[in-house]
Amino acid sequence: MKKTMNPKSMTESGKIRTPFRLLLMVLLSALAAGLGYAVSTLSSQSPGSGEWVAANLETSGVSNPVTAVLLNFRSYDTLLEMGVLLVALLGVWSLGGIPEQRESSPGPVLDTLSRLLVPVLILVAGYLLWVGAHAPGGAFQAGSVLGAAGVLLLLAGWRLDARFAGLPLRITLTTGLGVFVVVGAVLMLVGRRLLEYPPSFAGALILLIEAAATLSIGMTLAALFLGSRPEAGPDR
Amino acid sequence: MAAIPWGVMAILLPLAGAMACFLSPRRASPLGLITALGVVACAAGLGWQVAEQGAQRYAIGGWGAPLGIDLYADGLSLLMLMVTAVVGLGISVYSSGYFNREKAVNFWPLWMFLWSALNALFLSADIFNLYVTLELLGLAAVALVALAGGADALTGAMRYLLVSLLGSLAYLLGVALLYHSFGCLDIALLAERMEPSPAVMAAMGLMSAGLLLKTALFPLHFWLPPAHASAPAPVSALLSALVVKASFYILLRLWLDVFPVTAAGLGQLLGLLGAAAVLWGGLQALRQTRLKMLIAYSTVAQLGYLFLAFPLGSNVAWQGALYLLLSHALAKAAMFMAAGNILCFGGHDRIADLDRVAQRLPLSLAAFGLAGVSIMGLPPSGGFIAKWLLLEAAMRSGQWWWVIILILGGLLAAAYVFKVIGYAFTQAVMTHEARAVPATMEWAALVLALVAILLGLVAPWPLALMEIGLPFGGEAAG
Amino acid sequence: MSHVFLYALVGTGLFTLGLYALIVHTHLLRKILAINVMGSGVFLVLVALAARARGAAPDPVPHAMVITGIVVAVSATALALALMVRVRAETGRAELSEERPE
Amino acid sequence: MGAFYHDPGIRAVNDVLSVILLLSVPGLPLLLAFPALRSRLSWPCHIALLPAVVLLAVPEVVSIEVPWLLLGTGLGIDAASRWLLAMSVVLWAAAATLLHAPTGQPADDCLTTCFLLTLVGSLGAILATDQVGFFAFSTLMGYGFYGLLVAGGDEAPRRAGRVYLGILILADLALFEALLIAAETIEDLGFEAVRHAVARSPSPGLYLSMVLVGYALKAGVWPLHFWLPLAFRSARPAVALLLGGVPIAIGLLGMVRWAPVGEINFPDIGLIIQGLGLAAMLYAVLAGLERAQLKLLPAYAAILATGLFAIALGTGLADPAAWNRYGDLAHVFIVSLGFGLAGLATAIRWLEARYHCPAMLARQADGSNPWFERWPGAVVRWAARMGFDTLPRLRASWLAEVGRLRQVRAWKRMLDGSERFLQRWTFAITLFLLLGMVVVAFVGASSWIG
Amino acid sequence: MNWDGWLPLLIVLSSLSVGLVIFFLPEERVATRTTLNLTGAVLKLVLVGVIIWGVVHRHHYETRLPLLPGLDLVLRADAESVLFVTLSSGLWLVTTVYAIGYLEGSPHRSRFFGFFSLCVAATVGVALAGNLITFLLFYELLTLATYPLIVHRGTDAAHQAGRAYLTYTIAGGALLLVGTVWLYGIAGSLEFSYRGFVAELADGHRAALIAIFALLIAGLAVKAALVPFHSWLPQAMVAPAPVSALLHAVAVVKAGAFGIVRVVYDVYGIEFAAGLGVTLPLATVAAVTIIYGSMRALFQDDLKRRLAFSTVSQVSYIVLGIALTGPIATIGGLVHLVHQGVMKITLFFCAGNLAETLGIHKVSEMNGVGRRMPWTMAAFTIGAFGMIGAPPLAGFISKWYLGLGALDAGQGWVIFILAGSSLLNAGYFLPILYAAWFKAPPDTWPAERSFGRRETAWALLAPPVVTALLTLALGLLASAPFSPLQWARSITTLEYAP
Repeated sequence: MKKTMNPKSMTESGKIRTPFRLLLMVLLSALAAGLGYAVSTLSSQSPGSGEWVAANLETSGVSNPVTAVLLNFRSYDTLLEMGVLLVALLGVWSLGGIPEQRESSPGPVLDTLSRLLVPVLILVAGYLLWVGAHAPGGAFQAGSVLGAAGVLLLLAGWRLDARFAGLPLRITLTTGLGVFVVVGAVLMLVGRRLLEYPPSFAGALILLIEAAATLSIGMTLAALFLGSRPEAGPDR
Repeated sequence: MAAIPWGVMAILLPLAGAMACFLSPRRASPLGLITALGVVACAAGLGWQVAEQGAQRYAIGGWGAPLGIDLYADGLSLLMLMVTAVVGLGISVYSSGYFNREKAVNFWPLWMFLWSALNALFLSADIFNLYVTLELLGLAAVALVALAGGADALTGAMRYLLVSLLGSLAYLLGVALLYHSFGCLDIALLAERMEPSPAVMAAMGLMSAGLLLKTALFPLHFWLPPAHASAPAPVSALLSALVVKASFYILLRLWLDVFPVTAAGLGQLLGLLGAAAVLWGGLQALRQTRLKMLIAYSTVAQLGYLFLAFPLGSNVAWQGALYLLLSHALAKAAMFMAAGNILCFGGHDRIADLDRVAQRLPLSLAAFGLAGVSIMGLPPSGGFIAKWLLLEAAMRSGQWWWVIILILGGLLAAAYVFKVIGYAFTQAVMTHEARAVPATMEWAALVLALVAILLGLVAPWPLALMEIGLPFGGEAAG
Repeated sequence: MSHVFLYALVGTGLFTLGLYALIVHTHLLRKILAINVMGSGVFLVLVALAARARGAAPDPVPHAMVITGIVVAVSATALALALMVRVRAETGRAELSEERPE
Repeated sequence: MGAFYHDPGIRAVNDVLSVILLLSVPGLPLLLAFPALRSRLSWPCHIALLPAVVLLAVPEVVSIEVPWLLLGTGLGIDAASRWLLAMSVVLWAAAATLLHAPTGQPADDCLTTCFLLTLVGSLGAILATDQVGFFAFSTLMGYGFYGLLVAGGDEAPRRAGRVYLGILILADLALFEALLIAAETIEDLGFEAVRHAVARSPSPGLYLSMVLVGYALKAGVWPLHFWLPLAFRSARPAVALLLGGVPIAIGLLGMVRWAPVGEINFPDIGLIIQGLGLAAMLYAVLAGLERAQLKLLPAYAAILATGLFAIALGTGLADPAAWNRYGDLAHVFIVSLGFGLAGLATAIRWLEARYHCPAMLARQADGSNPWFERWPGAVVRWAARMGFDTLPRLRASWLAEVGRLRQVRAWKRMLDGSERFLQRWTFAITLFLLLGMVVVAFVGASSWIG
Repeated sequence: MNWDGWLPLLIVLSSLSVGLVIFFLPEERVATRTTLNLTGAVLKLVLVGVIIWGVVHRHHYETRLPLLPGLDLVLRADAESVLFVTLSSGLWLVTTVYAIGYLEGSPHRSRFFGFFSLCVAATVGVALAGNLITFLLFYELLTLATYPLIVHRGTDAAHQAGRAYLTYTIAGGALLLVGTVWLYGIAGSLEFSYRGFVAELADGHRAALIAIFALLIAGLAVKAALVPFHSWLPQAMVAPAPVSALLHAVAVVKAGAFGIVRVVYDVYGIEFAAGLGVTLPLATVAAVTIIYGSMRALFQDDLKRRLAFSTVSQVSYIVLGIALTGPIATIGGLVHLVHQGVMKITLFFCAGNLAETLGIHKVSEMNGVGRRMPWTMAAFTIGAFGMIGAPPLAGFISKWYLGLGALDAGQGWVIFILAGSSLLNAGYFLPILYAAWFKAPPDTWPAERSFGRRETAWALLAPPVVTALLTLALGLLASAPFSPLQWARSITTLEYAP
């Protein structure tokens, strides 16, 4: 079957006629009004589960309620979410070689800046990870900062050494999810439920998971930025 | 609570498998197959558990509903899990022969993630957790579609991704509204606290629309045929068989449990769209010149049937829709696999030239034919049982117009299935070198098709399983 | 009406605005951005409404949800952008063609 | 479920021999009709007659019931049928001899089979003691005789055969109806019983007319005689010999046995039949003189004789008492008619062999078919037009309409277009649906809250 | 469940399993395939014999498997099913022998015989079905199993015929399905029982019951080839001769007719149906079909096409017999179910022989063929006369009871239909016989194959001769015990008992 590219339809698709836009606006305004009305009718007394969280905060192992929710009460969400990250990376990698953008040589400024900033960013990430237990912060924030460091390095032209681009990189990428799953499974093996931390170990386990997650998130974000599977040495 | 949490294992095992495949790309295929067997065992274990002890609830982290996330397994989720296991095993076996080494490296981890997401989705009792699983599922599915490469597949995947994200966001906004209305995310709790309000209605509209978009209900089906037709065969199979069903499953759960709406209007609207899907999908399928497009449009039509249960709303109707879902999953997977074999063997899937290929792949053609029987809803097949239940429900409720739709849909299905089958009986000369198709690929398709047929003979058991935990609220529902 | 609701309304507004952009624009990058805008709107609704109760500490659960949501959105955006680049490489333009493959 | 236990298999027969004998009279020729079974025999047609001869030699009246045969039938021989049987045996033996004379052609297998089947039919009909049996055998006789007429012949006998066949079918239809009426009236289909029962039934007219028309057709009674001249003109000697003794005789016998003559009083019908008989005789004389063909003489003699018979029958209908007194003479009449016609036919053959008669050639050459051959053709042609032309043409025009609909590309374009529209306005449609959902939900909510 | 409970299922499985095994046989394993086929056929016949014996001795044979909650898959041997099952398994044996001879050396035999066996399994299922849903199940299975046989040759004509067949039968099946579901919705049961089970629903559901009757009958009429649903049948004659035999005599058309028997007698009950006023329209349709089919047959030059139209006409005799309310007509209809099968299969065998041996497909090519193939044509002659209804052949018995039944039911007009049909039958069969026997054969046949001393292959010759003798025997021995006529009589006593 021959495949025809109809230029007319292309131009048509590029431009949308004004009446249609107007109609669209009217409809969308209606939708916005409807949604707004729906939102505004919510009772101003929050029926949320805040008090539940507060009541169980002590046994959660951390004092920051958001972290408690993320990594204890609803840690299962977070587990799956680590999976989402990994899947996105797998997806990007499976797309094959993305045509390499024109290599712009990083100017001296960027080079210097990155040398300066990356250690700082790593430090900040470590801090955020630590502080997440009782104040705003945590694995995602730390991971993002770490990822930013990676992006900076990549922008500066740094590439992962081929020796580490194979299995070591993959291990790092899976660490977050892996530790999560292993912790859950071990807890199940010792007779508890999935991710049911013993209260005494809760803090430590959360920190362990968070640390692993931070590392993985950072690496994943940087790898996502790179866009294609790094050239690896011959696999084992 | 039973000693072995089979349900949790059904989620964790494929996750672990995915990581193992990712870490050891050379052994991806055997690792994947082992995982698949394990997941099937988990599903069987959960089935045994549920059948023995009734519906299961599992509080992750030990926190329980308002605070933590619960897993919930009743007849409905169990059946979804089981059909996923069967189709998943088939797809795994098929894929071990289908992909070359290079593609297999990418395929297996993604497929394992997708399987895990499916299992998690079917077991989840938390609407936000459902959102996460939905995203995991969607991203994995998009990545798998793109695996085929080429303009068609990539465009299809892109469209699919955008649609999937839009649907998820609509759903998430609905989740936000529901949470802020009732302060909980658990389905059972929501059902308890449910009170109608504009916010609930908006949430209902948003969530339904988002999920319908993902389920590809007419007229939101536009993304499905290109994506499903251009994907690699096993991916097409799992998309059509399982992935679109996942969002339908959520819709069903919400509809049955959360939204206590007996509002006939919305049900009729869904039914109407379903009817339109049945006819439109059938007509379009009939018009296609490529086999995989035909099968993809057939999926559009078959999905329409599922929505005919909404206006009927009776227990029998839900059972029928669910049964259709099960048998369609098996049959459509078999169909796409058979099409994949043909494509693999002959290098093309133009229907008009099938006579060059068809006779040389009798097993695949048999698989296609048997699956077609179920799609058409002819006895003895799961499709027939489903159609019977739906017809019965329609007759009982006096809404005879759905009967016409069901019958017309069946006729259209027969027309497009036999459009293909007809070529099995002429033998034209091969114009080019054929590629041998591994026996595993042919048998995987055939076995799935046979299971779809078998569903028509063992109906009482799945129907009895369906009743565990009364997901449809018993006979008086609706 | 408290300011919280104002934020929430802005959130719904962003959602619809994103939808408008998603419909109107044909370039994939804009569509991806539109999706992101929509996502932001949803997150805003979630977070804003979490602080409805006067005087009490904001509900932490929506915050956790938003964090999860953001990670998901980031992942999806990354995949979408990579896909867009590939589409452009294959078809020569970063648009969805309406041509159906025959 | 137990109905068939009560049915006796073969009921106790007092005389096993008579069973074998009676059954073998039609049975042996029937077996010999299979070419394979007679291939070793040199005189099969004569051998086939042997049981009949033996039966004639047995002096007493024998009859058997054969409940498992057909719908339960019977065979038997009494004084009247003994004469008929004797006549038949003689005629058949003569015909068999004639048939056997020019032997040597292997193609005559077909002829011999037809001969034997006709033999089965005629002997069986004579022996039959009930209507079903008689009907079955006489039908067999009819079709067999058609074969005899046509086999190995050229165009002339074929035309005769065609006409005879048409007559035969019509006659069988009429008789079948009569049979049904009889069966409706009474369970036992023995001749006597039916005559009694029909005579007492409220409307015997239909039955009577069916019987009369049916057998008149078979026997060639005027005005239903058209096949007779054709047959006599073209039949081979052996067949011409049989014409009087077989189809005509069986036809007349059927009338005697089936019609409730002597039981009912139908002066009007009787009068009509008498009139017809008279007319037949007149016609036979006139036509015989007019055509003046030697070969057709037996035909007109037959028409004359059957006319006479019709007069007798009409008298019987008008005056039952007379029939009861003299009715037995009918059998004698039939027997003598059979012999007479056979003799006449043989004599004429003999004469023809001596003297050439050019008149008949001239007659045949004019080629104009008589009307009775023309109109069946016309009917068939008309039916052909009805069935063959009109209906398919109607269908064809209808199909053309559908085809035109199918040809219109608009359908295709519409389908394509809408699908493309859906793809193009991907997200806009989503919005519409979303709005629809929300609106419907709102409406639902307001009605629900209110 | 004891042995009695499994016997009906075994009968179905005896050909189903054979079919499934044959699918996987390599093409060249001729001997194995032949053995399997014949074993299956003989085994089935033996089992049917056991069932006949058992039914006579009042054994209760019923296989009951759950299909849906409240609905079972029921296979039961009652009087009607035994009649049909005996017919189809008896004729199947003959047809199998014939098919083995007919297809010798042609490609795709494993596929052919596989579907062939499935087809018979489905037919036997139709016969033994103890409720409407089981009937429906096997009825649709029959559709599916027959399609590959029709398109077996893979030519354009075959495809067209296959499409026509599917279009009609699938649509018909859909109607049947709707009717069945509707009935189930109203009655809550679908079990066949003597004198029907819907009579007590008459109050309030009268209109619905009439509509359901129309739906069911329309669905069945497609396979029974009633006008106006008949046109697939003449098209389907492009299939190989054994398939035609199967379509016309053993399976498909018969399944439709048998279904009508079931609906009228065992779902509605004949008296109730007559009370609803639905039998007269059915009889009218049957009458129209009888005449129309014969009219069309009159003008076909293609021999098999002529036979096909003849089937259209003849099968409606069965329907007519059913629709005429009265025990005698019922006997006629039921007995014609068997008789028509035996006669028509003879004719198709003969037509197949002519095509296979001499390459004759058209009536106009049949001049003098009786000389060349006397046995075949003798069988054909017997079959044709049987169709015309000449005594003492099987067709006469059917016509006799139909006519008598019509008079008995006070429907005198039927007599004229029968007469007209006989006339037309004679009109289209006798010219064939005339040409075959009395016309001079041509110098060469269209495509002659030599079989040595015999006129054709043994496996091709024996089946028509056997069925021709059967035609004769069914007429001559109609009143003998165990004859179809007696069986039909006993069914009738069950259906009309006070």
